[in-house]
Amino acid sequence: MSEERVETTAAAVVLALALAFASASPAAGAQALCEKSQIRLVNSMREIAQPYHANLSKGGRMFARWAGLEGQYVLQLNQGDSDKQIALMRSILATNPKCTVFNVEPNADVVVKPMVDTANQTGAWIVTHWAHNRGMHPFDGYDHWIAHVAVNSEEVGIAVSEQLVAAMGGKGGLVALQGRLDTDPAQKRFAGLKSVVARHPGITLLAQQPANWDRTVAFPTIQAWLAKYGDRIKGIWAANDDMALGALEALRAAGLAGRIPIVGVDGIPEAIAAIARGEMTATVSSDAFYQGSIGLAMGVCVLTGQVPPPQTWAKQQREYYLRTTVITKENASRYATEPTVEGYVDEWRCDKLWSRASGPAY
Amino acid sequence: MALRQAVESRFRAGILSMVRRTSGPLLALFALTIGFAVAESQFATLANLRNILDSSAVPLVLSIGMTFVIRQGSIDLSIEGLMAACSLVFALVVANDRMQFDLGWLGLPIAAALGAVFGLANGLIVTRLRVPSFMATLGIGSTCLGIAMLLSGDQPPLIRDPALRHWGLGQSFGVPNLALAAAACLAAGFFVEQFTRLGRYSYVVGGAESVARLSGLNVDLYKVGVFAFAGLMTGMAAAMESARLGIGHVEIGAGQMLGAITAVVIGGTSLSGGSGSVLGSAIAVLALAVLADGMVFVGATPYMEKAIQGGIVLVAAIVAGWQVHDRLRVVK
Amino acid sequence: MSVAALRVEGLCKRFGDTYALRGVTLEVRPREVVGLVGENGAGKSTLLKLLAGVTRPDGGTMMVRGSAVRWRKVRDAADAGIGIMFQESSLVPDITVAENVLLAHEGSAVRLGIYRWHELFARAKALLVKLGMTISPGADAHTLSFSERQLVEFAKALAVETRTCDAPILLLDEPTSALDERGVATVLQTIEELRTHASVVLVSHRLEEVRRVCDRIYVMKDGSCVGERDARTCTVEALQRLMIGHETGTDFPREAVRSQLAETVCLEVRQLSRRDKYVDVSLALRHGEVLGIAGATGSGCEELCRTLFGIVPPDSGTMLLDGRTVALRGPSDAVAQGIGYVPADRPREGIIGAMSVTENMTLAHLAQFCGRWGIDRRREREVAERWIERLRIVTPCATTRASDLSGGNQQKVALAKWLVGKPPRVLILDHPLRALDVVARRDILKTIRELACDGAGIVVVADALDELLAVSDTLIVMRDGRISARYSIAQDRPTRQTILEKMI
Amino acid sequence: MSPVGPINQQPDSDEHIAIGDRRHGLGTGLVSGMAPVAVLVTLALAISAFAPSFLSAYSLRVLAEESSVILLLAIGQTIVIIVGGIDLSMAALASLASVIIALLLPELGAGAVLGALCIATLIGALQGFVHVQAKIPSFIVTLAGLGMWSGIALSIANTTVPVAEHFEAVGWLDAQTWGVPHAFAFGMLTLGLFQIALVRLRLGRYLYAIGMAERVALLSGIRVWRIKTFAFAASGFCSGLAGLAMVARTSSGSPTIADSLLLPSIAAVLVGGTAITGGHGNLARTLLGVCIVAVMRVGVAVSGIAPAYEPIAYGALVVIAVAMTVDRRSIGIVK
Repeated sequence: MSEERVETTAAAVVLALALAFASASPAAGAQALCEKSQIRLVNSMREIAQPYHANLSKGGRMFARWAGLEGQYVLQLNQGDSDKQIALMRSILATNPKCTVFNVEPNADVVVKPMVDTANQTGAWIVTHWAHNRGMHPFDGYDHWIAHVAVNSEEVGIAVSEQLVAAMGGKGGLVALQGRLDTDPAQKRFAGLKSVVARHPGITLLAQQPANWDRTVAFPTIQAWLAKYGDRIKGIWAANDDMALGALEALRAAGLAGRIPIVGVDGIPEAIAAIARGEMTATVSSDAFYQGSIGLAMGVCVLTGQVPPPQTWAKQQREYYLRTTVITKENASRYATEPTVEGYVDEWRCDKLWSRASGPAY
Repeated sequence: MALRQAVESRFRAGILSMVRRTSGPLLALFALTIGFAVAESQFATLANLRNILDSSAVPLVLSIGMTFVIRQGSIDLSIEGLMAACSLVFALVVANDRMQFDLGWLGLPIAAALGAVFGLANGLIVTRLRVPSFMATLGIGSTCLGIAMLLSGDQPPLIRDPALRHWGLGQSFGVPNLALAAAACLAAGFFVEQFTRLGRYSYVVGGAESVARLSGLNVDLYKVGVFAFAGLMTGMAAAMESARLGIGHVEIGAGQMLGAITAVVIGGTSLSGGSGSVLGSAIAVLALAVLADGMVFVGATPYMEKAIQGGIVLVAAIVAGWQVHDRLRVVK
Repeated sequence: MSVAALRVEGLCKRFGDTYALRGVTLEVRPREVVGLVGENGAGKSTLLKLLAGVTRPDGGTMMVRGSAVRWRKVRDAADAGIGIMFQESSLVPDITVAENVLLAHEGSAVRLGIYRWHELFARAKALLVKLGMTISPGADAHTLSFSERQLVEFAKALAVETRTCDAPILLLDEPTSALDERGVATVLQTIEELRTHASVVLVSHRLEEVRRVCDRIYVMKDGSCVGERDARTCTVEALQRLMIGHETGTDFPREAVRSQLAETVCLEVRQLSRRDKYVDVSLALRHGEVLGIAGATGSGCEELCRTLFGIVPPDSGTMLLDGRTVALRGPSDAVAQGIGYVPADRPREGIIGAMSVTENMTLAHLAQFCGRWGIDRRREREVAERWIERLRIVTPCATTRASDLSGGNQQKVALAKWLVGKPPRVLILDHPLRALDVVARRDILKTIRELACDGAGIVVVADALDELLAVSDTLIVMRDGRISARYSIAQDRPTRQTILEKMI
Repeated sequence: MSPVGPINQQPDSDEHIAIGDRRHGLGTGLVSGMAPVAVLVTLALAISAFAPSFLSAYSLRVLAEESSVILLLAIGQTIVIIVGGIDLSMAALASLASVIIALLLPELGAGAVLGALCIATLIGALQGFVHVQAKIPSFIVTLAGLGMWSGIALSIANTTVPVAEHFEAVGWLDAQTWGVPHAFAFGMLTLGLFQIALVRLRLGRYLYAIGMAERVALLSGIRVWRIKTFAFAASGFCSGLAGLAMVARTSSGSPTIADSLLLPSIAAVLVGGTAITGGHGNLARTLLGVCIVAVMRVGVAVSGIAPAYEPIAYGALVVIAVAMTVDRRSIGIVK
């Protein structure tokens, strides 16, 4: 399909979606399930030593403070241990499970099924992000699985790879730093890169290696590649910003900072600053602050009865792709400063919960 | 005249025995370098040599402290936790985006001193509470990791100090600064090992502790001294890695412990204590760095490296233990 | 009369319930070499350790150059110029000769913890030269030959000289026990040279050497000083008589010596040898016979025991049990063949202190107490109580911890370990009476004879002759790894004097 | 390697060199026996003050579920510590077992579980054999094992391996009947069997004898190498069981799934009162230790204490527990 045709169909889809959301906008006034004082907000994620997860936690805490529930905000970190993430959820549900909302960044795809089952059994509420095993959806009878806010990692991969290829002038060799291969984002983003490379014959993928989402591993890997491929490396693709920044430090050590385009994903403040300085080319932000808080917002709306119970929602309200924004030198200044509550207040309101939905994900 | 000969003979004999003892790791270093150079044309370039020096700087400093500890018959499993805590403290006291400190170069001695304090804790627990060293250091390591997580909070501090960042990344006279720092630490380690009581008595405490006690040496004092010295080196290594990456990171020490132990064992320090030298360990660190770098060149995944390190420690321990075959010797 | 360099009066030391030293009085004059001789267990090494500050006396006084002293640790004795040279090697392999020699006595060679190597080498060189050695102080200790190491140990003891301006006092414990002729000669020659600027206390088994190099000789027996002789005038025989002379009142009643013994040989050994431990040892043990082996430390009898029990394989030679040749790969094979072994070092090798008396007894043959459901505790207790009564073991009950029993009773438990199962074919007892009081000794000897009557072949190794003569049917004497004499107690009636001659 | 010749021979019997035996220790037998019970009670009460329903049936069931994997690891660790060693490779071995089970389940079904358990037991036995025959300290052998097994697990499957079919061969572990989680019941069954073996069987008596005084055991004709190899094999078997329980919980195998459980499982054994120097302790004490560790892990989650305090608590707990229970008489020299 030619370029224009793609544009129009996309517009039509968005219009249809907007109508669907509007019609299904919930009638106010369903009865409240829990008093505000009883509601407990739990943000479950890998750890907070990495900037992306740190922003998730800050977003959640910002929402809790705005909603006056800061006292009941709990942070659960699993240090990259899937079993511990499940264990932490089940153990906290020992007390008042009915009024607990989980906003979960899964450590690995397999974590979603046990956690959702636990929510259903104990009556707790859960919103999951990124991805889960195929073949299960909130609307398949998981009443307590409020929604799955997916991110179309392949789209993200494609978008950021396009930026890299453009910055490389359409030709030359690039190296790729992969994330933890047992997570859907890592696999899908790399698939996106490969499809873009396939479409541009001038671009060759020189080497790829997992660096565990971590800059301390990315640094020596890039150094070795620089030594091996030297100036044949025209671009560096990293599955997340932390690894991209590790690559940047390696380039700085070799005196090449800013001379080789680097792309990453997550849109953490340090990466956006690097883009503003021109040392990084682009990143894709799924807006960690938003991801860290929207799940809790949905939960509060359900528990305070401002929205009807999730099982009555439309399918695309229970599982949708989150709109992501590509950040390049042009719009870097807008995202440079750390966002404040005002930026999200209107998106947390119960009738605007799906403002960033960009299409069904099932 | 006899005096000069005595001194010369010491160093001739000393150096001879040093060379003989480090012949193992030297052989490994040359074999690996030549092997990879043949396999990968770009491997033996100046740039890659500089890379290997740069990536072996931190493990080398760690292996200096570990050599003293293993020579004493003990082990230090607290490296990863200690590095995390010292990295965070270092990042928070120099110019960073979270606290308003800006102590600049003073951050290095602070990180090293903090490492020495944790090392001191290791030593006191082993000597005063008579807890075996692998248990004591496992405990202290875990405690330090918790402290690092507390300090890191939800915003790991980024280091803004340009001088330190240049020190971490830059080069002078074509040699990476961190490699120069590591060489300085090696020189200091060699001086302590060959010219101070702490170094010489670590041979005695490791080789024949009952003789040391009998000769009236304050054995516990030197044991605590060695653990503190190892802690100091670990703190220094944490500062170096933080300056390079520009961040105080909880996982900065991940994977460094097994590498340091492997290097010290290959470097000629027997696990039952009493022998080995920091020079041997340093050469072994270079050999392991060549191996790691070569593996990236060849495209092998980093996971096999961990398995290879485990295998090397085992084989080295078997070879070292083979000579002492007294059927009745009890090994816990 | 010049003040004595070192003088002790009424020195005593207790280990548990036995007296190792019973009031020893002796003195060492400046620039004099004093010999100290006596049977094993006479307290010679214990006395040296008290003088060197390794252990603390339980009574008596010590005077150095006329002033009373009490050592709290080795460093105090060293400060007063008293150096000790132990039998075991105390050299650290990976440091230089100079460091070994001056360990803990570096003095000005190490200032502010920093080694000034040239000064250290100079001081060490001076000491080595003083002992006529040409070893370079810079060489690492592990590159030295065996005799060189022995001489460096000498220099190490002499290093105390640097700590006081007076003449040092050297205590030498069996310096020549593991040396060849050339090594012995150099040691004696070294002691001769030391005489010019130090006083020496020499402990040794080699009476000939002691007589040649010492001025005066003290003879010790059972923890006390039984005589002092001038080395020039007294003969080796006189010394030996003194060492084993008048009875100390612990004569062991000797039942009727059985003239004829069962003919069948239960254990036979032919031309057993093991490098620098023992050479060409052959012996035969009949059922019901008690074979005593006498030998000083270093004579190889202890290593022989360990070989018989399979702990240390021999280099050559064969071993037969009831006529069948056996090759013992380890203690488990020996136990399977019905051999029992009561080690000399009881607390560390004989019994498990933390376990109960019953558990200790049944440890070696536990299989015989296991029913279908694992260990049959009732049967285990029954058998234990039977043997407690049979061996007259004094214990509150069968389940008290072994560490709570007295030395003698612990020894009986270590013995019972081999008796609870089917009767043992061979029992090897290594210094069974060591560190036991007289009553316990007599009791154990009686038990040994009873076991012999039950038909077991028993090998007893000891260095105190009165023990062996009281219990053995035949006696073998070992010296420097070789069997130097064989006696049948009934026929040859060897006297202690003749045995001692063969031992030393 | 420096030749460790005869001259470096440690003087065998220390009798003639009397080394000051500093007899001080924070706990006597009795105190260190009762201490774990006191710690468990105070911890449970403190946390139920924070969260009143902590002692409710539901939360106790979660507690049981939580601790089943640590319980399995702690059983193997106890046996190795009783015989006087330590096994640092258990967690890595459990992860390897989980990867093997997840990979083989589709083809072999229940056979995969047996296969993985056999492999884990063999690896454990190999580590014990090398430790005894080559005279290498057990923590060195198992530290090398930690590196090797996690390296191999990561290179076999550097991703999480979801279990496609035949999950029922493993899934029963994750279910529960009458409110009792199967995994926990399975763990208790294993604990019971091993405790019976320790008390009733000849093997158990030999394990304690070797732990208390290995030299005496050797001279009593016990085949020390065989018993020690068995102890490490049992530890490997328990690692396999832990890997199996992991796969049941997360319906997948992952090369790093159990890595964070090494310290809690060792802490559980030591806090229970089993002495690190060997010979003292049993599985009942370990069960107490596992409860303490589980209450602590849950307590931290429930009471909202910052997650960073958990590693700090482990570090302190391990050091204090060892200091109280180490048997000072038996170790002259602490390296």
